[in-house]
Amino acid sequence: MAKLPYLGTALTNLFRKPVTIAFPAGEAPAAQPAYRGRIAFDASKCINCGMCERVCAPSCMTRVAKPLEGGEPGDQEITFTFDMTSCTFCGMCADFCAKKAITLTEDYMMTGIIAEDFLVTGKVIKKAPPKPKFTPEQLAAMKAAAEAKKKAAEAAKAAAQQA
Amino acid sequence: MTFIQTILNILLLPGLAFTLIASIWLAGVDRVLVARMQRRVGPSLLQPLYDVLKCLGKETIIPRKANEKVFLLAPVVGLASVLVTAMFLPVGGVSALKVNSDMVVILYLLTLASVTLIVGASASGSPFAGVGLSREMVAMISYELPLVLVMLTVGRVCGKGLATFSLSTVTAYQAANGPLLLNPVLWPAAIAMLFVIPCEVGQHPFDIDEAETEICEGVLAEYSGRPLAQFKMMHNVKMYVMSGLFCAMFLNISTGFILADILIYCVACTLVTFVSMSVPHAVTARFRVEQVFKFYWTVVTGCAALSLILVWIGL
Amino acid sequence: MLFNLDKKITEAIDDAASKSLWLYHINAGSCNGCDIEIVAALTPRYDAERLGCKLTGSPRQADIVLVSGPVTLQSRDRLIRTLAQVPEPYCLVTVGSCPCSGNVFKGSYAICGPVDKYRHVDVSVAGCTPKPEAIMAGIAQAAAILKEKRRGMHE
Amino acid sequence: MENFPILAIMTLFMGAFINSLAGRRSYKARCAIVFTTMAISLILVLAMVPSVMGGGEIVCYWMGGWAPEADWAYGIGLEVDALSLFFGLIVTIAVMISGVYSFTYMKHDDSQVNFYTLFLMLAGSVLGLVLSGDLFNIFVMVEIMTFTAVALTAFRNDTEGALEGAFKYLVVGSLGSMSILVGTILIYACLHTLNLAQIAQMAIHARNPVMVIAFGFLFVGFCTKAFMFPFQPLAADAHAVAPASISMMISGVLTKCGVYGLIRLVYVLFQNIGQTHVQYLVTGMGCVTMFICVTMAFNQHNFKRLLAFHSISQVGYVVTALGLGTALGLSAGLYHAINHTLFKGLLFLVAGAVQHQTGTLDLDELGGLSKKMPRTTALFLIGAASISGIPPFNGFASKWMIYQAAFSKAVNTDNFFYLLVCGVALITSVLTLASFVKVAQSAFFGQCSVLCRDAEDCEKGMLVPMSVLAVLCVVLGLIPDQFGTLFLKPAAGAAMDPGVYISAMLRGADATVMPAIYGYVGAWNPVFFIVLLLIVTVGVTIYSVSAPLRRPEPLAEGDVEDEHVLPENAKYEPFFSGEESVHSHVGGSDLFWGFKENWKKYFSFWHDWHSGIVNDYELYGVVFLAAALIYCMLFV
Amino acid sequence: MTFNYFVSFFFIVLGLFCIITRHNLFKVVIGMSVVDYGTNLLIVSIGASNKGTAPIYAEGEILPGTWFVDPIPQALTLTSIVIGACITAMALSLVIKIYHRYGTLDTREIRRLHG
Repeated sequence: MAKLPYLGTALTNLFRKPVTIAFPAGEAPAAQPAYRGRIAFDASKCINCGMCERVCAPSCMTRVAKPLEGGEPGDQEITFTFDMTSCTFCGMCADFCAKKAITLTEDYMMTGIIAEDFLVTGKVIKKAPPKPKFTPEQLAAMKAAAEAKKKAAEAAKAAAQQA
Repeated sequence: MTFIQTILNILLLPGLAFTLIASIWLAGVDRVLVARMQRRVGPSLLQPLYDVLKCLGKETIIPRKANEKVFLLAPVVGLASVLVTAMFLPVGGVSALKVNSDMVVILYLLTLASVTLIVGASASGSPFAGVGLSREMVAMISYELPLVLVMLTVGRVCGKGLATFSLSTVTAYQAANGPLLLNPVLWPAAIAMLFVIPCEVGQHPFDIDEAETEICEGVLAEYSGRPLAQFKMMHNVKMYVMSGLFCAMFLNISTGFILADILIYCVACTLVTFVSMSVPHAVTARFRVEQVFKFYWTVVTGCAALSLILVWIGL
Repeated sequence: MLFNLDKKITEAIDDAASKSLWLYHINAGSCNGCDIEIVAALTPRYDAERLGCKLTGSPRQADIVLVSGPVTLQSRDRLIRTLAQVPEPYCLVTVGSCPCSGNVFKGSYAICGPVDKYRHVDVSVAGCTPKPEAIMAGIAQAAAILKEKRRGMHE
Repeated sequence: MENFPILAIMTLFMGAFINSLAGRRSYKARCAIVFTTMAISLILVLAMVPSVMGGGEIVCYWMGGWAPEADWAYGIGLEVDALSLFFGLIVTIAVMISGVYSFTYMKHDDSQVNFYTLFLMLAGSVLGLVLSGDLFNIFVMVEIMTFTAVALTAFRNDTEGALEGAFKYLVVGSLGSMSILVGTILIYACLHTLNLAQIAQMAIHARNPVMVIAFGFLFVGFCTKAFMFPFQPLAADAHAVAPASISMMISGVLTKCGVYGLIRLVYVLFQNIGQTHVQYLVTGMGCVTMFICVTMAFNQHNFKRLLAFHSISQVGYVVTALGLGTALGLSAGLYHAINHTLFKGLLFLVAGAVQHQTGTLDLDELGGLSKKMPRTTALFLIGAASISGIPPFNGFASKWMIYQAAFSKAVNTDNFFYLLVCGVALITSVLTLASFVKVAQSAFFGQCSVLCRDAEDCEKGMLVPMSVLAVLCVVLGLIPDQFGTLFLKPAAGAAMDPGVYISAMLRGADATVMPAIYGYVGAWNPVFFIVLLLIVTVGVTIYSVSAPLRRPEPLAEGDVEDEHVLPENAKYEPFFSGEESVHSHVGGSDLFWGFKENWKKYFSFWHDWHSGIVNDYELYGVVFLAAALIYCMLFV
Repeated sequence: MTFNYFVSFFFIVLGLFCIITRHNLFKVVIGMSVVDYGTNLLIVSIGASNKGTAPIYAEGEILPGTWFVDPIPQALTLTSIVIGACITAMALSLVIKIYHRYGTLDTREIRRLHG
């Protein structure tokens, strides 16, 4: 009769502890250290450069910008929404993010019933760039004044050399 | 008194209630043991009960090509014939129904059970079921010969002269001089019977008729809901009947009082289920169709015939 | 019936609906990453059989239908036909991101959109190959939904 | 009471004669004549049952009043004891049913007058053979039987191979008749008498080689008529082409006459069933026939040819049971004989109905008839269940008795041969079940093939005889004990105890038959009915609690059943692993691959053995005749 | 008398040999009739004896010492001959029909029912 390679191991297994993890009972075991799980978006660091959106293959990100109602004009409130269901967890966005705003955590338990369970959102407040102290006209005027002063100084130096 | 006693016997002890509970218990133990042998936790012991109840809860779809009456009737007749077979098994010496030569009646009622599975499959009109029923028939042809030879051997040994086919004389003989398993001449027959059990029940290594991976649940491809529940229940009861038959034939230990006998009977059935159904399930892969036939008609029949010849020579 | 036995039995049946979950797996053009994860869930380490799970071969016996892969053009009709052949009550669970949104293949000519277009998805498990534990969590959620559906069926 | 036997036979022959005269006028007249003839002969035979079976009396009738003088019988006598009346019953019932069936079955054929004339002559000759008490009279009846059977086989000579089948049957059948004639003559040479009782009386003392050769010739002759091993291709060809009612007659009645001849030969004439070698010969023949015919039937394509091989394998069962020589064995054989006529007749009539409706008998082309012909399918299931020995039906009861007889014989004589017999018998019953599963799947269930789309259930004229047979099958399955005591014990007793037969015939004394003593046990008692009732209640409770049933809704307007169904509404289409469900009927020869694969060489050998050439069949017959003679010379 | 038996058995064996070996339908039928002749000769020669006379006598004149041949086998032979004739007639009509349908008389071609 064909030999039964696993008979021995099968019978000894009967008396050994099963290797099953207790997951549905206990809490989920941690993933491996560098596991690329759910995306965590640190809105404060983000500078809305759009690098992640350009690099994301499944384009699972959407950015919606709207003027911040409280702040000065030109302030923007950009809401980032990462759709976990269409993300491939490749980690490109995390690598390319200059500011390291996007990190992939080790949370892999991403099950949900409605679409909102899978959205990671973040609101980036983008201050309008500080107004330049001088308006362009003032700048032009200051520049002209500086030229004039420089010319006057050279004229005086030339006069002094001649004397 | 005897009429009520028989009714009670039929309804409670060796009859209906005991059979259903025992078959759920055996099926549950079988699944857990197979899991434990693969070092996994395995389902709860009542999993077969949950499966059957869940199937009752699902709607029954009658396929367009099926012949509705036979499609729905086959499972009922199958379950009924298997439950009637269970009535013949002597539980602790007491069997619900007694007929002179009931080993042949058991043989034929088991054939009837498989025939209803086959007729149900052919009535469902699906090509998968067609292939499945042809495999089931090949399985039946292959295990029928060794089963018959084992019955002839046991009948000859327990007959003392006038050979018998009836389990009551077999029980009496074993009560007198110990279970048959002890005398070495009958070991090949016991081994042959242990091999026959998984194929008769349709357990994993020999479940060529409802092979999920190959022919999409073969015989039961079109069954859902209530008929599927009855077929699954039939599968479980068959598991109990076959191991009970083995215990009745070979492991019939009868001490003084009834309760101890029944307990020993249950333990023996569980042991037989473990040895004959759980171990092959955990250890080997599924047989191919002609391998099943060749395996049964050479190896298993050889064992059975060997012990028959030894018995016949008068050892 | 006598001392509301039938209520007890229907109660038991509803309860059993969440304890015995027969999985039927449809591969709608997946890269087989999710398929091996589903099967991994049945291996000794994760052992989905504790929840009463068992892979079945025919949709007629399915309780939870696992769909993996973006619904490619070829597999669209087959998916719809197989889903139609599953008896009520059953849950549809999508494994991986492809069935939910088409993942990297979104917008390609060969994709017929997420599974949502064809039938309401009960539970979806995100992750480009979700871990077996995630799949088991998804199945556990589906079991609860299944019980509600079964109870809803006979109200 | 005296002249009932001759009246029964003569009404049939007179009916044939009158039918050929007055039958031409109209269909109605013809049916009336044929029906009354058959009814009269049936009533006459039934009238004899209470006195012969019950009272054990033996009816003797001397042709022309030539009663024996100085206890030497020189006239031709008809003797009806329990055994011949038992076979007479089988004959008349089968004749009645197949006659009624052929009224509607043959309605569209031409020259029906000749059909019924031949049919009634066949019935008359068969009844004559069974009731006659004279050896040469048996030979003449055998000749008429073969003659009419050949003519009726070739009746529809446009069907494929009808003439060829009839011709082969005639040629090799004449070999059988020749051996019966030579055997009779050799007996006459030794004992100078042709009367069965007289031969039985004197045969015991005359143990010379000529008698032994006569035994050999007669044995081979009756084996030919019963289509035993080397002669089974004849039956297969004859049945496949004959009209259904004639196939029922051939398989149900002609084979029984061969068996009757064997019983008379072995139990009454030579009374040498006691010798072990004769038992080996008869049981061996039975077993070989049983096994080879069932395996041959396994991969047939033609429905009727499959049934033909099965009918011979069941006759093999009967002959095996006879060969055991014990009282239980003989009564088991007789019981199986009548059961075989019933369920085999039913199956042949079902085959006729299928051919009548769909025009073909090829299992590969048929499929899904159960939707179109529900009642015929139900009757087929009853017939198939009883032939393969499923418990509640009659096949189970008689096969069970055969196993008991074989096994107890094996144990009493402590002889391993009968154990093999028991094993072969059980394996044959499983293979019978296998081939009827094949027929059920390929012809009746499964998907509806193009041929059966327009078939609808057959007329009442065909359904009534079939349902009568089905009812008899079920009834005989449920009352084995009562049937045993009423019919089997007297019949077996009459065969086992020839002394009474002899004394009644010669001295005309009224002798009572000593019933055969054997321990027999009931197969079915009332407790089973309670159990089945309980099981049904369990089933009903499950029904009331569980989920609803979804019957298939009609197809949406755009969908065509097998060509194109929209994926959305494919809920009730068969599961094709997602594909569109096309017509794919699994049936016919693509079943049982596992079994056929292992026995390829065996099947191809026997396929070539049945070469279909007349000369080969004749060669097999002659070789068998020679072997049988040598066996008899050496051992008997 | 034994010579008759040898001749009759020789005829039977010859007939059977002819049926077995000849592949032409007519020759098979001829073989069958030769077998019939053999059996008829056997039947007649069973009852015959050299010194017996024909079994016919007028009323009342059975003289002691006359020796009759046994009449019964002769009666049997009559029926046997009649039966042989019918069988041959039937066989020939079948052969004609087979020729019309199959177009050949060779038994090796007429084997549609086989296997």
